Amino acid sequence: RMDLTFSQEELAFREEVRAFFANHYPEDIRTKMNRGIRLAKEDFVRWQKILHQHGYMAVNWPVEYGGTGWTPVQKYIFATEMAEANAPDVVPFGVNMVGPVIYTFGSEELKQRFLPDILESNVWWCQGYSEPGAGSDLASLKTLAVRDGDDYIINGTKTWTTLGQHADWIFVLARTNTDVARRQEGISFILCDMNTPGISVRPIITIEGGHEVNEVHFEDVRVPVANLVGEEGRGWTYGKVLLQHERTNIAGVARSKYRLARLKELARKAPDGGSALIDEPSFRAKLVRTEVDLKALEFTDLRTLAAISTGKAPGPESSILKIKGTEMQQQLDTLYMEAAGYYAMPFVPDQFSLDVSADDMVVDSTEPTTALRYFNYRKASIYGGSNEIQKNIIAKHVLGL
Amino acid sequence: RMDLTFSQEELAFREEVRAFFANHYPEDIRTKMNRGIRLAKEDFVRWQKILHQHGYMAVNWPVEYGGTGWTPVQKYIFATEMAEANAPDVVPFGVNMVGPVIYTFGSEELKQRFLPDILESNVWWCQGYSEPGAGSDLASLKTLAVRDGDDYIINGTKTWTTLGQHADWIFVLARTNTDVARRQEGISFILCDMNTPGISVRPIITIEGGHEVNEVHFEDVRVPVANLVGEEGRGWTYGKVLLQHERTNIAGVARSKYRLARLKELARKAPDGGSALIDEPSFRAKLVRTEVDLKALEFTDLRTLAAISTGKAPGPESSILKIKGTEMQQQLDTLYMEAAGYYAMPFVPDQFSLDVSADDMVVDSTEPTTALRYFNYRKASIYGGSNEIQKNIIAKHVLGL
Amino acid sequence: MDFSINEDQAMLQDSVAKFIANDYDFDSRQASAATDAGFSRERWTEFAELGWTAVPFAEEDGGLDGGPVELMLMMEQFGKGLVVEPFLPCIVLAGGVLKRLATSEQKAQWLAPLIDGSKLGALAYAEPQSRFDLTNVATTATRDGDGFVLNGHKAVVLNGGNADTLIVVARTSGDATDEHGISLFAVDANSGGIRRKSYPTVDARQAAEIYFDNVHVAGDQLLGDIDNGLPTLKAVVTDGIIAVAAEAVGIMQTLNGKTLEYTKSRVQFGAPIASFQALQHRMVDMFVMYEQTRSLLLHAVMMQDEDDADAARRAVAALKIQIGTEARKLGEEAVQLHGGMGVTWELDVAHYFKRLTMIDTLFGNADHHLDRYELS
Amino acid sequence: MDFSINEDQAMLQDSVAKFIANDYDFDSRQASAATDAGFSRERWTEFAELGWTAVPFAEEDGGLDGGPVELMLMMEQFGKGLVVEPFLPCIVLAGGVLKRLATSEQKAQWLAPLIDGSKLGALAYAEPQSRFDLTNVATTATRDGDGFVLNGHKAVVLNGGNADTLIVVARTSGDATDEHGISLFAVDANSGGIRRKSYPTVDARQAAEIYFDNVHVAGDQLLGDIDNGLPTLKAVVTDGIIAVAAEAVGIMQTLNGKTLEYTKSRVQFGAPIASFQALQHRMVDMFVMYEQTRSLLLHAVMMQDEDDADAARRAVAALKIQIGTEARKLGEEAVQLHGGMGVTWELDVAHYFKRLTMIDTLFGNADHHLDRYELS
Repeated sequence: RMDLTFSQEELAFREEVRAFFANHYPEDIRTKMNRGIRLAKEDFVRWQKILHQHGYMAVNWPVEYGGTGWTPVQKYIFATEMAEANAPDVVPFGVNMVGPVIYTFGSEELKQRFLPDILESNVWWCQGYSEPGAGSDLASLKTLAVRDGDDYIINGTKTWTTLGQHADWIFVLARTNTDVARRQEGISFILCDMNTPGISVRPIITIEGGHEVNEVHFEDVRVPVANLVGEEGRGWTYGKVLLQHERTNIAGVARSKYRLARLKELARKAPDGGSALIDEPSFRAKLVRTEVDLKALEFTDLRTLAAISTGKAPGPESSILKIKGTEMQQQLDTLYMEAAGYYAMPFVPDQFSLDVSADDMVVDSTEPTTALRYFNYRKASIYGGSNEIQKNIIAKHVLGL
Repeated sequence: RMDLTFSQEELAFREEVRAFFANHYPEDIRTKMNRGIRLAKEDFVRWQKILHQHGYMAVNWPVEYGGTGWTPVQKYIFATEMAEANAPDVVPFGVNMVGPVIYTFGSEELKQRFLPDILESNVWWCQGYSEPGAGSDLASLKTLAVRDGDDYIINGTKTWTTLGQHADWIFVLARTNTDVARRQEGISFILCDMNTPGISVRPIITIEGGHEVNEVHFEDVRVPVANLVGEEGRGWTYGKVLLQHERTNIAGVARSKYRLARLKELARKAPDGGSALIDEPSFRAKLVRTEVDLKALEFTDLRTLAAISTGKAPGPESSILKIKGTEMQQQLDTLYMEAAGYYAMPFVPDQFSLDVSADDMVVDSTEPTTALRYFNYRKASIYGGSNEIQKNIIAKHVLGL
Repeated sequence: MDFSINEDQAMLQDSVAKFIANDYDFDSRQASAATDAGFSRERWTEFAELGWTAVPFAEEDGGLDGGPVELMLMMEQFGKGLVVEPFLPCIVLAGGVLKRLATSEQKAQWLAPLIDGSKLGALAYAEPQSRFDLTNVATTATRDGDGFVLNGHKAVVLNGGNADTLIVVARTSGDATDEHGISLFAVDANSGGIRRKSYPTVDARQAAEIYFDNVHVAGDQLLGDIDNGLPTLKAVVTDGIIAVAAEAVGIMQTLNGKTLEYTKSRVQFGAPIASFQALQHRMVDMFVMYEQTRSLLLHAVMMQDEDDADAARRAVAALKIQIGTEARKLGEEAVQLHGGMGVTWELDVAHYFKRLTMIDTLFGNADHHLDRYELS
Repeated sequence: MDFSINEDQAMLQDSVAKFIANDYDFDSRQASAATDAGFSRERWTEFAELGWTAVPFAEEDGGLDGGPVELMLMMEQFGKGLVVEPFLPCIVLAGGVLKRLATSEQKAQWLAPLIDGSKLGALAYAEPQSRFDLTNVATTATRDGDGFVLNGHKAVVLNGGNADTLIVVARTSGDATDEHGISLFAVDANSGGIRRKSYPTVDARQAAEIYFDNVHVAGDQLLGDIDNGLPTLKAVVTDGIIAVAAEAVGIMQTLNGKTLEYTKSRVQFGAPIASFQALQHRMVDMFVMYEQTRSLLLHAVMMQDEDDADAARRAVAALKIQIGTEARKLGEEAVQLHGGMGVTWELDVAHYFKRLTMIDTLFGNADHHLDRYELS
């Protein structure tokens, strides 16, 4: 029967997870997160190793490979508690992207060679599927991998490679066969050491001035054929599986709920000698509308979850979660920016680094780089298949247009 | 130099027009308009004859045919004063549609035969260009006019014929040649007496339950070739001119300003024991937004006007006026409906007819059939080339897409 | 956490769905709507025989112990069929008050006839000046010996012209907008001093203006405690909101289906208009609006069984805000995409649209609930 | 009624437009923005030599008698060039106060150097707690012999770090939000007791937090009547709104042009994305937003010369509401239609978008003006 309550087991699990975040989430990383300071590579690695020690690293992996084997509800609870603790997400490229492809399609040898280091965060992975000019049209990729003895020789350029500047390895979608009927054919999934000669990484500075993404150039890069995952030419199929895993928790409801709660606190607080933002009718109306939309999204997310629990695969409906999830993030970014008033303007991305004295700080707001975040997250409705592409998917696969 | 003020001549003209509406607008028609009572044919005719007596009937006609020869600014002033007086618009099919086609393309004989009766409102015209299934794709029309001696024999169906139930004559766009390269060719513009055997009129009841539009059927209708306007096969060109004249004052700014002013009065009035709607933040915000949008539309309209005054023809930009003008009307209809609260619900279109005793009235609101008007005017974004078509026009002819 | 319905609920949903699909065609619906009553009495008797009118009531009152879920399941189907029979005013509203406040004697007298369909009911709460404010009650009930005398004017009372039994909200003490001092009475609609002006509504329901001129009622017609009627009235209005929201969700789904069907068949400029991407993306938006609204409906329904009263109240307000904005927008889009046909009386789409639009007005429109929303 | 500009105005517009098109390329703009000052001093000297810095001032003050129309024409071009030089803070704001209140001696001392470009100015009005409320002034100016002592913190002062001359809004009497008791002072930015933290803004301007700690100013640094500075401050802010709105309109036109250009050249799935109807209709919406915003700009500008003060105030508020909603929406659409490229630092579109967005914040955002709009 319809029922919102958690089972006893689920409640116990929630307590366990809560206790974990209360006791094992490092104070210094928490401070950085709360003050909006960009995390260093070392922060991510340290945090992920802690997650791994407690078996929380590979949320979506099957138990046999060291995953949690959690139910969808458990994953939902974990994501919620993680957001409530404002703890950083794991870097997805290893554990959520290449990992599942390796354990699903890779040989025993590849599994043993790569999975443990992913679990233990010993190796930092980055993605190599997007290409300049390809945009949402992934199948148009041009990077070539030409067989030469026991090697592939890779030439081409990958882009939007997030945190590629830290990466030890990259997974590359490359053409091993150009003589194909459909563009989706002849693509292979190849693993590549970033230290291989011929690979160069060029930073891409994004709209808000940060360095998060990169362009990765391949010039006659020799990669052993042993690094091919699965069969040659089936890379497109593997890539789709990978993108589906990218979809886990795509709605980002838990984080948005956390941010909305903080925004309401902020709006209720009146500065000395000023008035509280929540008393401004238009802003208040936006808060209400946002709370309503977020509640709707949460339940659409839960309904998908329930469908998955009962064995149904997440269909193209999950495009709704991408569209609405990113709209919600962007709506919150907008409201934070508006709430900051004139203090949305200072361009001081680094003033919140831990070693800046309070005296040198421009703003003592708790949400520092608000406008920067707003600008940066305009990307959310563009990446991972733009929201226009998502609408095309729904039109075609749900509405039969 | 940039300047919003009227010239002395224009101010004098405004006084003259104001005086006309104050002194010659019949009290009984004014009452019907203010109480939202549908006007009878006789009301329209009487009012139009009064307009004609004062030379105000053919606002857009050249002087030689009995028109006003007014400047665009004079037309703007006249439209504003007419709206302020809440006086009914003239029925456009004769004076604004077929009239201009006749004096532009018709023979001397046709001019003398038809123009005077249009000016004097002796003959009631209706339109015959839309066809069932054609929708915004006018060129797809199927009505046939086959030459037979000195007659055409017309077969086909016309639809959305507004007030056709009152009409004495109809102007018909019909195919006189089916063997053409482009669908726009082979169409002729023919005038037809509604009493001709073979013509039948079927009422179309619209969403709100009113009878305003009709379907007109032609079954072997014999029309003398003498009733052909201009050349055979050039009807499409004539029709476009006609539709352009339909465009005059398409933004309907003056009426919308009048309605917004009344709506604000309404919202400021608190019922006995109740509270004023303007104190509701969300409704107030909508009023502000509407006032802003209407002001923007008014100036976009004035800028087009200024362009015309300086000799430029009204370009595809006028599609903006159609889109925004109808959106504005519909926005006002929505707010009136919302302002009425529960009293938007009674379906009592005739309770305001003059002979209903106050005691039998359900509502004593001043804006009676609010929801009905809202429902009826959903048509505004559909007729005259749907707003989607208008966007296609702008995309193609303004943005070059 | 479970979103599935149980077997009984599935059976109920199924039986109503089948009835709507097979026995409730649009033409006979239009015929029923065109009668003075605005609905078909035979249909109503069928509803009672099928036990539907008994669903929301306790077993000991001859009901089937249905809750918010059952209400949602039925109303959603009624929405799809655009049902004009007075389930909302008679069963959800009038019945909703009686089941909460009436003594067993009062239930026998007033509620039983509503359940078995022999009599019709209505809830008279709104007044010309009250707009959507439930506490704004100018109609008075003044003590008169053991009984009361009613005076006042009730506005747009749904099913008010058809009702045999009126549940009347009246002020027994306090000022015009006090929360305290509101009482509920069961009144025979044909009592002396009652004058009714009944009329159809734009969405093919029936309503009435009801004037009370020194209407005498006995003491045992008072329902529940004197002066303390507001909490019950609010609870009943909550049921009402869930009911019309579920109806709206049924209508949204129907309109989306009909719009898809129409745009796929409608050819303009040599192609079905469903092939135009601009329209495709708008239909996708309509689909998303529908899914999001359904989510808020489920949320509001499920929160009724949780024990967080504030959250439950917010959930219902959120739902009504959504209905008054997204559902209405969806209706306008459905009509727009149907072109000229969408604004003709002949096409059912126009009537789905009208009902969907007027649902915003019932029990307070979106603005009303947004301006009063209690942010968590 | 006349929408055309006169010959002098056409010449001014033309000269600025030519300069932007030929001599103000994006790369050197970026280079100027990357300096500590955030703009090019040489450019600024050119502006002065070309007479642009003199436009808004009276002839007897060495100006060119320009009004709102001239301001609009220049700022629109500055928007198209994304000009970073401090015309707004230095000429429109600081200069705007001085031209209205300063005596001829004060003008000689404070205004002349701004006009000839030898010195830079800024207007320090906002404070950390004031948000957009001009009457909320906590900074105090207390009598001290013939002079005053300033204490307080001014927030996000545009060009505050570069300024030689600060026009400071301070409270000489009354409570924190009284309309009366606000006074304006001309202050040397290097006076003892002034501490400045300057920083770039996200839209490539320069601003500063300015702290006044017992800053002594002479009696002749008071501008206009004591306690009566608010009306002038409001008048200057009106100029400021017209200025940034015109800048925004220039940016909107540029973004529309660049978006059209990009979508026509950008090929996806084998076709230029400009051929996708869904995107076409969105670009049409962008075009309409631009036209409607331009209309409200013209309206606000032209109302400044009419003698209906209320209507003029409404016109400016309406314009700022439009900028904060439609212009921002247009910016988001332009970026979205540029896809990934639109969110890179490399592409100018990103920088037009950032400026367009931050203009909403200046002088009160859309919500601020909507909540305070005085309905006619």
